[in-house]
Amino acid sequence: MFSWTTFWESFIPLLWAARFTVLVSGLGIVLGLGIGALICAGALSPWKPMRIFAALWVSFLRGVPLLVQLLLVYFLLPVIGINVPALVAAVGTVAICASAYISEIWRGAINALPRGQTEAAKAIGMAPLSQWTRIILPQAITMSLPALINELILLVKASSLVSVVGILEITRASQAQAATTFRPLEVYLAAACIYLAINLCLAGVGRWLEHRMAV
Amino acid sequence: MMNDLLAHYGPFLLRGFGMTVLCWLLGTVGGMALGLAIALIQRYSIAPVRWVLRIYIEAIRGTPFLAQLFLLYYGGPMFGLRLDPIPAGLLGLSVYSSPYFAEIFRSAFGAVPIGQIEAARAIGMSEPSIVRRILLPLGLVSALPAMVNFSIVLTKETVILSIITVPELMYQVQRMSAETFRYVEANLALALFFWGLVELISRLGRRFETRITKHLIERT
Amino acid sequence: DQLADIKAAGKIVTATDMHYSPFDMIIDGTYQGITKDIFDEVSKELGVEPLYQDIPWTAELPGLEVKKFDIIIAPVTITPERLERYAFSLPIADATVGLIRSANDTETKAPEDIKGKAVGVQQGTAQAAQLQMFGDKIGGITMKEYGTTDEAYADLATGRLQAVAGSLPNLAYLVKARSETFALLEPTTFGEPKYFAWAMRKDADSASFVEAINTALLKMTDDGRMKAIQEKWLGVNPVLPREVPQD
Amino acid sequence: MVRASSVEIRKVNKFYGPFHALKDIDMSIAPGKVTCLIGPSGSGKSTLLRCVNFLEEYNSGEVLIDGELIGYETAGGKKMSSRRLREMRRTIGMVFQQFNLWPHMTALQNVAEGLIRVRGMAKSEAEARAADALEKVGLGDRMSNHPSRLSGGQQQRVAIARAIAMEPRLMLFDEPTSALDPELVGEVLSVMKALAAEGMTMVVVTHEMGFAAHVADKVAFMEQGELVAMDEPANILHHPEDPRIQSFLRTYHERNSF
Amino acid sequence: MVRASSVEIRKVNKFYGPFHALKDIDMSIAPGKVTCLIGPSGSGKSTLLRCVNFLEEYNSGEVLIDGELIGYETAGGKKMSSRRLREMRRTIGMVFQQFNLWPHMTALQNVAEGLIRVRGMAKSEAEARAADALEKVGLGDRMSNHPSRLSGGQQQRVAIARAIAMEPRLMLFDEPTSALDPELVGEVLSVMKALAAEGMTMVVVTHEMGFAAHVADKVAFMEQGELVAMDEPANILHHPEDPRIQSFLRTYHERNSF
Ligand SMILES: Nc1ncnc2c1ncn2[C@@H]1O[C@H](COP(=O)(O)OP(=O)(O)OP(=O)(O)O)[C@@H](O)[C@H]1O
Ligand SMILES: Nc1ncnc2c1ncn2[C@@H]1O[C@H](COP(=O)(O)OP(=O)(O)OP(=O)(O)O)[C@@H](O)[C@H]1O
Ligand SMILES: [Mg+2]
Ligand SMILES: [Mg+2]
Repeated sequence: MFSWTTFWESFIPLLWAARFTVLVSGLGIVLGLGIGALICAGALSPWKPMRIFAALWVSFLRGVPLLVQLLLVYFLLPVIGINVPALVAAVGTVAICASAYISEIWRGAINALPRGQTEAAKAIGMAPLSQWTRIILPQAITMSLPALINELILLVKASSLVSVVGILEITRASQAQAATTFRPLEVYLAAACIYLAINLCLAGVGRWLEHRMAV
Repeated sequence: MMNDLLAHYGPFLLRGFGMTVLCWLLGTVGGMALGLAIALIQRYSIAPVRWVLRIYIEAIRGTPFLAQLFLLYYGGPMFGLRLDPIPAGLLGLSVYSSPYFAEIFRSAFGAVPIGQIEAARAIGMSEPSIVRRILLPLGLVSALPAMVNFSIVLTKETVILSIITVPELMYQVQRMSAETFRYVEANLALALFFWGLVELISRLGRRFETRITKHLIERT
Repeated sequence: DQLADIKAAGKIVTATDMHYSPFDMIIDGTYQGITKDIFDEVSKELGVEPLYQDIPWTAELPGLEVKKFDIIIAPVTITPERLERYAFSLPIADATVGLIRSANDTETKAPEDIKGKAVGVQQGTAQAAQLQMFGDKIGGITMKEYGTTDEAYADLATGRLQAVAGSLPNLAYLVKARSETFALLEPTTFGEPKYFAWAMRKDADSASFVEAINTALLKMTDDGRMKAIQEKWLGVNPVLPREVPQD
Repeated sequence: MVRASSVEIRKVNKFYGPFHALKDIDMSIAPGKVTCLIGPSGSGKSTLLRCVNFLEEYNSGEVLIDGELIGYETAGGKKMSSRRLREMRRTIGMVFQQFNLWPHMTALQNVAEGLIRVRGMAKSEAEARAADALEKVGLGDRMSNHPSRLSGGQQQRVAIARAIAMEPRLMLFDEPTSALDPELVGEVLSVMKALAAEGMTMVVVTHEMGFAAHVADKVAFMEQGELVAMDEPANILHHPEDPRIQSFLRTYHERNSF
Repeated sequence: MVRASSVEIRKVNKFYGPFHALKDIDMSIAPGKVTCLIGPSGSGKSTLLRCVNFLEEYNSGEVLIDGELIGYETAGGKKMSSRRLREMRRTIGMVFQQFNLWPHMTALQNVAEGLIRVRGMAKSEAEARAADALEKVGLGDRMSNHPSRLSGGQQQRVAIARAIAMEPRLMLFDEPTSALDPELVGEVLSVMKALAAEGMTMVVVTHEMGFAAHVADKVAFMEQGELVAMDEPANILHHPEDPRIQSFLRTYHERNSF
């Protein structure tokens, strides 16, 4: 019934495709964290236009499926004369989409921070940038690490959607593999194993950080 | 042309949307309940149990929903587990989302100042009461945006249920675009329905959030 | 003019969903299959280099319209509705509907035996329509529609289905690959003959390009190259119409 | 009138990692008595108080409430069931140095919560009781404020009201008057004295020698995790023998005279 | 020697919703002077202090630091730029009633942080400075503890060290000694006195009359959002005219004598 040969043989093409999963989601995570922090700062800023911008950002990017966003970037931008290479489109879209979710997670954690924490920083005349990097984010990140890792793991998995712009990552490769072997169960199981390996690394980093940052 | 399309596929799309909302709702509620149970057991139980739950969390969280659902629905019968599409879909969604919710709850509990829990312990409050009256309401402040986030992600994961022939929105949309090649209209409908649902969820989330944070503006 | 542009660039940009055996497959990391073999030859005729891209089906038609690619070489069954919107090449393969059953199922032998049974099919396809008509004719079946044929095959293996309908080439390839699990019903086809072809843009700019592709295909049929390819992958050489069928 | 609890502390040691925070503490407190813990910052007063209701696990020794060991089933043995611990804690009240009010509840709800959940009172009855307790500490007009909308002293009084509303038989106060102005301290003290008279044992960490002198039956002086002396207030505050206590008090007098 | 700042408060009003927390406060503090704010709980002392560095927005009136309006560009006008506000705050130190230490940093880092980020010092220099400040408040041996591993009094001293290390020209203390034992209060006071001598203006909310008597140049008594009187300590503490102050002090004396 279950074909172990297919299962094991699937690893070669899938691991090869995993390069792109790691590349797209890795770059997407790094950029997404940065943009997410900016959007979060915007959402909490005292300046109303900034808050509205952040709210629209989050609402649009969470409202429209990543797949549609990718299609828009890759297929609609050319219509108005902007042609982006597939890999750039993939990384950019994934990062921007992730930033919306990440900023919301941080906003929640920051809401739970006692107000006195920033007041103490303000009272000594600390600049907003320092307040963010030294007081707010370190505490918010520690507090929200599990939720953040959740999001990053989702991101790794969501990166499978970039196959629509022609990037052969794990999920796409496994579909192709399933179609030639006609053994989707075995192939998807192998794909799941590779995803699991990548995500275990992320979870491990998360655990380690949690441990380190605990006081 | 457009009218014909609407007349013919409109009811299917609506029914599909209804199924999507239903699956999302039940899946989310199931996942939250399971996740809360996991987070609480982790908090209050002995190390071996915690390890087992840890493995469960990482295994489910680390693998794609597509693969899990495939395994459950098409692989299940190999092990004597034969489910109909909708029960399989709901079970799949709940199990898939549970580790995410568990982690969100865990981080929420961690954000509650220990002093507030000690104050409750000191008067002899039972742990269930502490969870209900102190841990959850206070933890929710930091967890709510993350929970709304993930619920929104889940709306989109429901489209995967189409692979096990649950007649949800994606299933109907695929059918419409395959039959008519009107993929623009079909996908527009898909996007609009989802945006509507997501807007609704985030609005409700925001409203609930302002309610629970209103009184927390702390003074020194 | 599209054809002139292609010739000037020296390459032709294609899109296909590389998981539909035996037409489009990735084996050991390289793209292979009927489509590729035919298109390699067509490109030679046009004197340009083919550029093959693996694009999921959802993105193929939108991409074609915004000119991300010149042609979709994924096998598309020709139907009247589709003809309204896209230009099709001459048929490249037989797409007539066939049925498979589980290998150890001794009850379902001929297509007529599926009466009252659960039969799977890929949703929205020409084959689904054929199955529906056939089912009505023989007195009703329980038709279950799947997103892709893969899932229908998987469900046949679990026993939830008693048969799966699909295009004959695909079914034949499947049965060859997993003969211990699946078997074809005899006679192998029923319903009206259907064909696979390639889709292109339907505008004046593309007309000469469509023409050029068709000329190349006809030439290949005539000089036996088409036959060789069909026999290599399918073991048979179906007779393909020499003009685009309109129904 | 309720029965007050006795507290018996025997050779209690507490370590934070390598740091020896409590060193062989021996102390015995008779029912209905008021004991004040005084001593320099960091000497272990809060830690000792927290060991009494087992919020802090002591590493060796015994703490007995009414003759019953708290926290462990037998001295040095395994921990007691959480149900039993909870039952024991129901008779022990505590006011924290940092108040630890629940920020999502109003002052009234903060006080009523324990009555409802722990004492099983009906909501209306609990709220009436809570309102009473808040009146007593002078917060009748701020009952519906959330803690974030209260001044430091008001928060501290809510914390006190929360503890006394539970009518414990043993009350642990960790600097209950640090944020209070002199007038209020007077009021709060009279509330506490009344409680003592009704039969409540009290252990109070305080820096207010005046309070110790007026209310305490015994004063215990701690330093660097050790119990230096424990005696009648007069003996500790007026004729201390230990030079450490003498110097501690000298600065106090200097500061408070004017 | 740095130049101390002057503070000028003119007709300041503050509302929390309908609640009138500060009523037409007028107060002027000369450079280098120490002013103590005393008064019952909830009278608006913390609120006033927070208006001085504009952590709390006052609704009307003016607060001038060294003659310069803080918070607004013109009285009743629009808010000043946050850059300018920040610059003004750099010369103002504050010690909070609830300490507000940063829990993710050690004691040393808590103190050094401002020196590095705001004063732009090199890390090593800032840490040396921070260590000095912590030594001064008697915490030389606890520098690498995180706040959660410090006793209440120790936390308060870190907060004080954090403020004094910045060498502000105006220092705002909100009950800086509430969690300190008598001996430490003495030490901290001597640190503060030295600062005052070096040229620092101080505004101190306190419940310690002894401190007010010994250190203050002026004592201000507040009640229900009003400034009842502001005068030399002797006039307020020994011969108060206002009956409210008299009753306030009476209870204080009763309590602290022993
Ligand atoms: N955010 C708020 N909303 C409503 N009322 C408030 C708010 N903050 C403070 N108050 C009220 O304003 C009054 C003044 O508070 P403030 O903190 O200035 O008092 P205080 O003099 O410092 O008292 P304490 O000595 O107890 O610290 C109090 O009665 C308090 O309840
Ligand atoms: N979690 C901890 N880890 C390490 N050391 C700790 C921890 N908690 C407290 N300490 C140390 O234990 C000692 C005793 O602390 P405790 O809080 O009992 O002091 P205290 O007598 O209440 O002082 P204060 O009057 O300042 O509140 C202090 O020196 C403190 O630094
Ligand atoms: Mg203490
Ligand atoms: Mg105050």
